[in-house]
Amino acid sequence: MEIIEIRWHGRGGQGAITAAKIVASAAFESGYPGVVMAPTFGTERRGAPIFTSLKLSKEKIRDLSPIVTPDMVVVLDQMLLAEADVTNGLKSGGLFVLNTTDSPDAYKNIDARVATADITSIAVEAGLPKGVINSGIIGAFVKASGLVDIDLVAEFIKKEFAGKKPENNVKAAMLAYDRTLIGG
Amino acid sequence: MHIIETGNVAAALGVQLAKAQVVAAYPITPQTPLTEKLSELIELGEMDAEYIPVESEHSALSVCIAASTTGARAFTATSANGLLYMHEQIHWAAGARLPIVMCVANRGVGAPWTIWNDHQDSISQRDTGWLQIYASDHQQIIDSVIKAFYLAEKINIPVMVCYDGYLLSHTYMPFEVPEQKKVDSFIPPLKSYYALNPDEPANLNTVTLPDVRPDIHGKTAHGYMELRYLLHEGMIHAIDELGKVEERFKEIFGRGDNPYIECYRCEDASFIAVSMGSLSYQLRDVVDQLREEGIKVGSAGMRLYRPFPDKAVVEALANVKGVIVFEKAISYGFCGPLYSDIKSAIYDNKNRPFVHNYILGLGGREIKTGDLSGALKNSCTENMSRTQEPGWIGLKI
Amino acid sequence: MNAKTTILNLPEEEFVHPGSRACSGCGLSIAYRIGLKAFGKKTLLVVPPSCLTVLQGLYPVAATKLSCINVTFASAGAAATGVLGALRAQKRDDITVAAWAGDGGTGDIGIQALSGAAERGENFVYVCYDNEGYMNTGVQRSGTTPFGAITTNTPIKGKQQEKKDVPAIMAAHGIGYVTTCSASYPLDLFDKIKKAKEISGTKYIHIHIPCPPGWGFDTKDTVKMGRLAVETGLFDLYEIIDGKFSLTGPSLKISEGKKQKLRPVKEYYNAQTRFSILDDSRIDYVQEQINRKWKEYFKK
Amino acid sequence: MGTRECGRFTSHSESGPGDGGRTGSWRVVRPVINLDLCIPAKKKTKACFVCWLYCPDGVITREIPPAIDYEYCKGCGICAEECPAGAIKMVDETSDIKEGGK
Repeated sequence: MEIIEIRWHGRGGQGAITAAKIVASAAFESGYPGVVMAPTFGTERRGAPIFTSLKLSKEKIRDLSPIVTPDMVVVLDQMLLAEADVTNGLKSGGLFVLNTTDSPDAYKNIDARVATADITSIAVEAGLPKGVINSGIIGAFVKASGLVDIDLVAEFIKKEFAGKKPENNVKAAMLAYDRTLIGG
Repeated sequence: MHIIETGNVAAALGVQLAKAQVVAAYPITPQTPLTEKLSELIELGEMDAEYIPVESEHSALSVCIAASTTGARAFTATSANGLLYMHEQIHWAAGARLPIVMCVANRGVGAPWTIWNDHQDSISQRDTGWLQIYASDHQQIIDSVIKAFYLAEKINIPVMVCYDGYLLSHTYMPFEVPEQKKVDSFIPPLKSYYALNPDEPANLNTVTLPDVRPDIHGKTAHGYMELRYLLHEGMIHAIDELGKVEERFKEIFGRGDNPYIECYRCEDASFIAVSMGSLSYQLRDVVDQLREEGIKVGSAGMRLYRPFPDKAVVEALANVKGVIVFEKAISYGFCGPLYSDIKSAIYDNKNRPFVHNYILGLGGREIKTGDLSGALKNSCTENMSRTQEPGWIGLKI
Repeated sequence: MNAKTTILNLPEEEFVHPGSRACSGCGLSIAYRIGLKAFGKKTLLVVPPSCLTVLQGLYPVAATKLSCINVTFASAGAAATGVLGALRAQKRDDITVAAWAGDGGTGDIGIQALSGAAERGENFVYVCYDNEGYMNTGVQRSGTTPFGAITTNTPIKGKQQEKKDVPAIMAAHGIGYVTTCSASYPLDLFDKIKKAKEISGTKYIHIHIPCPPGWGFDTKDTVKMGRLAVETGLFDLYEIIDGKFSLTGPSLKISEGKKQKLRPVKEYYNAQTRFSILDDSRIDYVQEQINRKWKEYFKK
Repeated sequence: MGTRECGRFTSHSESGPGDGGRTGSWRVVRPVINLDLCIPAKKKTKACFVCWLYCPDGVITREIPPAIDYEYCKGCGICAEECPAGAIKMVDETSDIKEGGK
């Protein structure tokens, strides 16, 4: 059974779980009946590093154990690079998506395809309060991974952010989708 | 409609669909998001129920006991020490024959504190006279909650729906949310055997004597022991009732399985791994792997733990050489509780298989698929000597 | 306030059958019998274990004519909450819910559930009958047993701690109605329960209940003993309505100088064998405390 | 006949007298009302009834004259103690037996 394993790194309160959930919903809708998304088990404290595991498969997934060797890693906050071993286990040739002002070239040391976007600025441009980055990072992830269709994702963003500036969140994802830089 | 949500939300939606009227709960990890969801649904007006934010789990079940006695469909949920704090009330609810439904997001028990998953909490409530149903994924959680209300009200015995804390409670998975219309046709409105009211006065559950005694009509009323017998009889009867409930559910919702013991690749198996909860699904991956190596093994998940479906267990394990029981609970100083139950159930089999026992995953200790396949493979090796002592998987002592 | 009830207009209908298992001369029996007259038919009762459990009858015969659920010792407040929740869910608002518990079931093991219910403002009447000990299990000390009382688990030295002031704890919850009553003043009790029924939210009624075997006096003296507790100023009858304290009935009369003066506490102590080991210095000390408390009352 | 015939499966009590049996047998002394002293009996009007009010077991009627149900009266003596007219006397039960009373 082939499983695509995606690990999302963020901080408590940043919305990594919501981002992963939106991607999970869109993936389920586009032909991945096997979806398991597991947040860090335990007490989540605002600001502390957390990660969320998302497994996708064409078949039902039965193994709930955490991801050890992710195919893709998404990092919501550049500062996490100094705090957590975000690339731990990342498969050679995998995908690494990062919210940063840097270009992918700055991360040549990572043995993976690197995609970057300045989600923090994009979010503000989209009319979101500073620091709301989880919708933007989805756009970058969708662009870099090509796993799911951005318009389908936009629909799930609207649903998930109902009552919480859904249009601005969609805009952030769209802008990020357009502006994501993908390294070689 | 399929949605992707946590196991706790699946449970909450089941409670909403079943139209519980009184919900009382006290926060405890990892159950909390379930009752948070219910309070949200109730405050939004999407669920017509009374949410009672009590000051303890003991009171949570007390509220449900009194509400159920007064003719309302009552629900509560808890985990670990919260469940243990309810213990007195858990016995009481069953003894009073109240159709309460409770979800248990399974968690290890202190001391020392742990918030992570094992089954020690609900297993330790085994002998309270509640039905215990274990779910292996989110679909089973929401469906079990709906079935639980129907069954509980049919047999006047409370039902516990147990699912793994975090592994299921906090993990997002797709599942189908049944239509309200169908659930309404599945569960009729609650009709209590007797609902406390001023017009038909009754004094319920007062001191009941060791021996029988005439009632005011001159008939011989029960003694305490007769009431205990009736509860036991009701529990035994519940096994067949659950089968009927499963059939009825299948007719209306188009899905269902063996409600007692859910078997995977067991038809031709020489060995069967038995477990409860999400572990039984993880073991399916292991079974697939070992099958490729030519080991004829299957995985069986206990869906019903009390009453113990001994006939179904005997049937499922009738023709195997070995049974390997993986458990997230232990009866200290002896062995895993499921292990001793299974051994007791198959004692009269003509060709008794060997039964091995592994303890694992206590307090959330990670269960690695590799470790599972190693242990299972070992046990399936025919020359493996029988041991009474359970093996411990993942122990680093 | 409504016209005070008299013996002549107290409802005739009895809600307790004769031939209960309560002790001869039981103070609770008086309070319960009159109390149920005040609650009336449309009442659902919640009772944790206590002497009342036995009084109300053993299965399958009920000595009470009202509907009642017996609940676990620690859960009266929560169980009343559950009854209320079910009634609300069924849109029934014509029924009074009352919990009737002993002092242990109230101030000791039951205080958590009671406090939770009061904090939530559950709309019910909570009656605590205070016979100052665990009488049903054979007279052990409770939180409300007074200092110096011999009980079966303070058998030699007597209780070494003061009586817990449960009504004050309940008043601190800010509930709308807190009152104290005595089995020896059943009409006052009747009126207060009636009044409580008309107030919304949590109501707390604390009844002082003389217990012949538990306190050590003759069965004929039950009413006398409760009256003595009030007339010596040891147990005061009062109401706290929306936080405002006022003495009521005989206590009010004493404070107004309309009735006799306070009787010496010595009379009360000497009348009960449970106080047999109290020495004069302790009695003098209590008398001083009472004098001080009453000085405040007399000022008002 | 087994208890199943009672048709219940819970501890469900129904209201009836004498759960504790004929508690009149508990008495060692019995209350006897002297109608010459009893206020309502003497005045032939509804009055007093202190005995009715205080009786823990509700075995005294609020009638003229008040009647005591000796089948259930436990003989506590509160009525005699509280009667403002001193109309009730507690009489030794055995004296009744000696006199061949009921």
